[in-house]
Amino acid sequence: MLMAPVRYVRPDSVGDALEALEGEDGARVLAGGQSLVNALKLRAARVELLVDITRLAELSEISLEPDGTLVVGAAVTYVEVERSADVARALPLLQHIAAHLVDRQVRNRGTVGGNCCLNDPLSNLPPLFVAIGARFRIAGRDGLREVDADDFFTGPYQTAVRHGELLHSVVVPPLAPDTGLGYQSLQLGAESWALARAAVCLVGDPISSARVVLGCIGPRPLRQPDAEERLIGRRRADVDLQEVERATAVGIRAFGDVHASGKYRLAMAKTVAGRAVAQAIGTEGTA
Amino acid sequence: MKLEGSVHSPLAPSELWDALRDPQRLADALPGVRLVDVLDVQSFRAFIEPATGLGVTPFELDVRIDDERAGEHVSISGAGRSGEQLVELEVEIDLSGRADGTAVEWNADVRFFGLLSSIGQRVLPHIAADMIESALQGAAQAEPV
Amino acid sequence: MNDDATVHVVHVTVNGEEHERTVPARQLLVHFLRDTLGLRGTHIGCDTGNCGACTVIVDGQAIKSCMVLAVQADGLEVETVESLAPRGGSLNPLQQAFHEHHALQCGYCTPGMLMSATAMLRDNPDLSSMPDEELRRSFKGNICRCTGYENIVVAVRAAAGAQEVTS
Amino acid sequence: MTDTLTEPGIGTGTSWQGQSVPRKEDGRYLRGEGAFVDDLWMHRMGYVYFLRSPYAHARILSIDVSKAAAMDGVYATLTGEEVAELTDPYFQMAPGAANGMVDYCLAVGKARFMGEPVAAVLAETRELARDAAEAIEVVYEPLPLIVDGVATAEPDAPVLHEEIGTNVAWTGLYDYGDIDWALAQADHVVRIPHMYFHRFSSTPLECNAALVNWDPGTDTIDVKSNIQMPMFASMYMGPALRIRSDRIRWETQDIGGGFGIKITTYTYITAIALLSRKAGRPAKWAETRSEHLMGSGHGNERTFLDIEVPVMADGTILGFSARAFDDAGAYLRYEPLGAVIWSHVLVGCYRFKHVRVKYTETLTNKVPVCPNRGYSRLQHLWMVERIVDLVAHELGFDPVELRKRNYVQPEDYPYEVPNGCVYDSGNLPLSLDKTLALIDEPKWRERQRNAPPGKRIGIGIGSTLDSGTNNFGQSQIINPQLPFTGNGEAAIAKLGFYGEIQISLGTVPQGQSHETTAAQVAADVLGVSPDDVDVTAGFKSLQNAYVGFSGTYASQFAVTGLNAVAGAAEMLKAEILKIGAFALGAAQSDLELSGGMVQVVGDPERAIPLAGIANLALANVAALPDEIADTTSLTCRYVYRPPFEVVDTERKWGNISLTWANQIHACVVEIDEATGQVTILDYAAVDDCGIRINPKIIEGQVHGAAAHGIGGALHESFTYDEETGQLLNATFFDYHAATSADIPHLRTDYVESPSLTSPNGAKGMGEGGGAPLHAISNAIQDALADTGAVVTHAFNPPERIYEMLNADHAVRGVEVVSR
Repeated sequence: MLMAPVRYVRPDSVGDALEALEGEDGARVLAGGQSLVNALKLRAARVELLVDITRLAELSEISLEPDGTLVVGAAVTYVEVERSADVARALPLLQHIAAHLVDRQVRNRGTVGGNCCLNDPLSNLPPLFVAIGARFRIAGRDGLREVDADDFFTGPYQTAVRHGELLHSVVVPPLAPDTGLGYQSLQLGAESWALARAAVCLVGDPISSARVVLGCIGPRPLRQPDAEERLIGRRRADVDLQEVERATAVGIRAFGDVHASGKYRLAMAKTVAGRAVAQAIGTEGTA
Repeated sequence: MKLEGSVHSPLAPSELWDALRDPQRLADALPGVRLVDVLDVQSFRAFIEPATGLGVTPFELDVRIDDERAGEHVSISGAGRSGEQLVELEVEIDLSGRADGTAVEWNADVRFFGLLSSIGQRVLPHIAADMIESALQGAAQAEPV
Repeated sequence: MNDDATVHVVHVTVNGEEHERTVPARQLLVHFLRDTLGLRGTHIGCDTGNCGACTVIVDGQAIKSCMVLAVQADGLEVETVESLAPRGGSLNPLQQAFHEHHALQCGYCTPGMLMSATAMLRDNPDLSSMPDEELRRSFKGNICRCTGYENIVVAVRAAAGAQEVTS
Repeated sequence: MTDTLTEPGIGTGTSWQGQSVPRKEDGRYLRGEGAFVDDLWMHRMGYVYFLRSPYAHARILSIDVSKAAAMDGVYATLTGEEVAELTDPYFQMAPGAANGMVDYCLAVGKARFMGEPVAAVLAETRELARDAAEAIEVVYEPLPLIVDGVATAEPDAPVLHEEIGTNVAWTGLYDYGDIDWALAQADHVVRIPHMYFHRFSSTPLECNAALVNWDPGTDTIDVKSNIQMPMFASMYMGPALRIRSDRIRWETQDIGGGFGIKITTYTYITAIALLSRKAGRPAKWAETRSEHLMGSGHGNERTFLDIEVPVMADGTILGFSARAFDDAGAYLRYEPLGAVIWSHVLVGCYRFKHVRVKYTETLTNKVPVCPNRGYSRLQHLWMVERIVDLVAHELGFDPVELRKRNYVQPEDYPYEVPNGCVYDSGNLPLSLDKTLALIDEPKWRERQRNAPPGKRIGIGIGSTLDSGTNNFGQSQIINPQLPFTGNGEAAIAKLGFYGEIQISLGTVPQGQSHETTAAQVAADVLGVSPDDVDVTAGFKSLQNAYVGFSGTYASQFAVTGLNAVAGAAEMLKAEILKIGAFALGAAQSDLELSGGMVQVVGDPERAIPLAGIANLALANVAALPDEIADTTSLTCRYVYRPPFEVVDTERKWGNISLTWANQIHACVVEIDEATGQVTILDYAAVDDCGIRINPKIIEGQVHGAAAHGIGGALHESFTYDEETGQLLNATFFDYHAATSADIPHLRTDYVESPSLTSPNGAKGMGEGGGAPLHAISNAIQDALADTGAVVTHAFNPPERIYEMLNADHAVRGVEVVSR
């Protein structure tokens, strides 16, 4: 409950923020703080310098470009996503997830960037962004660079953001009109964090591209190529959900925790994947 | 928690065996290593600060390199402390020669004590496995890291 | 901000009153309110941001003051439970509804519950169209161990009804 | 300060008791002006932080506090070594070898559970105290550990307390009627080899806290804390600190929930007192949530083995035999009292005549157990309800009919149970009918038959008892040498200078509305409104009345507290009338008290206000004749003593509780077959706790107890890692306290069977007997009826139900042998 001594700065620009981050090994970004501050209170981690980015307008914008690309600033909160007309138009599923995440108090402070950069196995957004092929715009000394979601999430609490860099925004490509999305979680109690999660994105009928992504059981969101193969080329009505489930979570070493064993988590990964595919196919209506 | 993994080394088994038994070399390969104090031919104390998005979790680690079968097997045991948190680990390493070097199979038992064992129960297996793997990977390179 | 950045001067408006204080960077907003300003109405019930006993309203939004640094409240408006009724004056409709419907027992979660409800009612003045399940979900961030939440839901609905009458 | 706008209409003429009078306590809580312990502050005060053992079982080879002590702003440190010199081990209630257990306020020589305090620091700020604690270097030698409450009784198990030599803390045989005869007679014997009730806790939202000042001048210890049983703590702390127990001065004010969990904090308060004396400063401790989960009270964890149930063809259940292992954790801090308290409800709601339980209390490397809401009884009641439910399922009886056949019938009361307890009143069949009506059971049976694909629906009943006002003579069944019998509570009724009515009690409310209900009782006796009565609740050694075991625990306030208030108010009334008779020149029998006046019946003009009475007794006393002045003080202390006798320790027989409230719950669950997740579709609870003094407050207790049980049944459990002894639910992130999204709408109704043994007809209630745990287990059993699965765990997370759905059930958890 009581943090170790720490230093804090609140830069006025992305440039100043980068400079502060660059200058210190132990510098970390403070966004909503809904996970970082807890980690510091429990002294599970130490930070020398907190660089607060919550008031940088440049990181708090949501924009929908003419070609339908949705750009969400890293410091945008879940409530801002929930109330954004642009998100409602471009990616209603993201709006739904943001509106049911944890509780109202956390949604008022927690940020899209924080959720992604934390990349805890329970983080809600990483599996979604990998499924829809989002790109991550990272600010560094020499400007912005983009990284595909597939390469952005590297391990627990680790992403492609290097020391001295800062996640600037998440770029969601325009979804083809015949895109089907699915996002299903098995939660520990109503609206609590998840024991299993799957995000699915299908395009076309017959299905021309398919992404099935599992959260919760790996060090990062895990694509399921075997399952995807059983979708590509199939008419949506002919998809065999049992077959897709059997091809999901194969060969993964899942670790258990106090709430569920690794064995159960693997079984549930298949179940939520099946449900997410069914949702994406439309048998349950796209979110 | 029981962990395992494998690493490839360009070195021949006997060379790799010597490399892994060298306290300085092994310590230098630890992720986030800051200070190394080689105590004797078999053990060292290291102060490491492995970094994650949440900050660093500084550990003071005492490591011993135990029984060895020349060119085949190395055992490493360690105990560490970070504030009120403790960790104990034993790593068994098996070397088998390959045309292009040596295949390194490792398995480990890692135990955390204190609040960390509860708050980290979903991520520590991955983080610990990554750290062991990157340390062995580092120590197993042709030129020490 | 001075150079060593472990200490900061902050200007925070709390319940309409301006405060200028020097705070350590590591001080949490909840401790700033309780220990530095002596506003003991905001409580602490956990150390992982789950229980909501520390809920206050910052710039119109209900937040958990145990997960925000005091320095982050610099320049902002904070409302705590002490602002809901004038000292010695009568309770506001929400507090009166909690009183009439026995929506509190030990009183420890009550300040946080009231601030959550206050923010929620500002966003949703008319709860008649909000289903029970959604109303219960809006309190998921405020744990209570005495009431089983039943009378809290009844009281908040009553307050919404009452609010219409008075406002 | 109260905002109770009690309309004049309510209460005039009728009694205040029975009215849902709005609470007097609410004003300060709603304004954020409560005085909880962490809100209190003293000049020169330091903050305490406990350094805790990361190991579940380890020898402490050395503790070096030098770095910590040298830090600027650190006032004092404390280690086990110092504690062993400065204090004596705590008094132990257990008989035999376990009586020799050595227990101090810090670990001495050995840490026996993960989270046990091994050292403490007093420093200028909260953060500094923690920084300093981290600078303390402890060298541990880890030892083999055991977290299995049954295996720990085996001879080869690692011993926690060498001075005892075994991990068996207490064992006893409870044997009534003739179970062997019954098993031989039975048409069927239902055998259940194993059932397990898990460890969970009410986790009050306010953690433990204390502000302790050892005043050197008077060598007294002033303790402002949220402990529920101050006098019980004095009994332990006086001898331990080698100080007169009356030099420990307790004061409790507002408490953020207790539920029994705040009874065993005397160990922490002892350590804080030592720090205060050492530093010459007040010392404040506010426990964090993770410290609370790792270091304070967990509920009892009980394993039942070899259960055998003789049943006649017509469904009459003759009784049962079982072995019980109760895991008390690393130290006995209120235990082994739990080893007898379960027997208040030996046969639950049923007319079983033949019962045998071989009870063993064991020690493991886990947090010491303490009374958690429903203490020791909800585990037993859950087992009894599971037995009845399984008999119905296995032998094809309708669960409702089977219960009604075996329930104690309304005409049986007062009903003596085989171990000498006397159930005072109730109407169980009526309560059951009402709760089934509340959920509309026929509607749900219909929906059960037509459950959507992949979903199963189950209906479960949970019938349970709330034994209230325990007879401390029960402790002699545990250890005949213990000098404790009976129970009681004290109250003082006073008139203030201007005739203000003041009530003070020795009880320690943590949300149970004592100020309001006590005011209702006093108002009825003294003919005023509750608004006119000030009740100083909370224990105050120097000011309030109290008796040996004053406090608030074990559902007894409605009986002991309110009868004490009534007694004190009646004494005050008598004195007022005596003075009034003199003042008005009338006979006492012609006088009445109404509207704050003493007046002649039928001639309200001839009256004197209470202020006048007070003036005569307090400030104008020479005007009173000697025989009145000598016999009146307007300060009346009354002790209510329930009619208990000494207990027969040989036969473990006697009336060890005074009243039995009952609650019948009904629950409808839906199970998602693909995941095992349970959702509650409907929930009802019917409460019968005798005369209802404040119906709204009683309903609030029923809601709270229901949420407590629902959380325990589906969400809340403490689990230790078998290998490392680490508690894996050490924060509210992993200990999922039930939220408002987890608890369904609670339908409630009531039955009012007045108590025959409590003067005011009310019964202690509010612990709830864990009814939801029974109802939910039974509902899950009902939903899985066709699978052969048997619910043998009280905690049913999704994985367990998924396993039950997918197991082959070759070896089922129940076996029936029929003649």
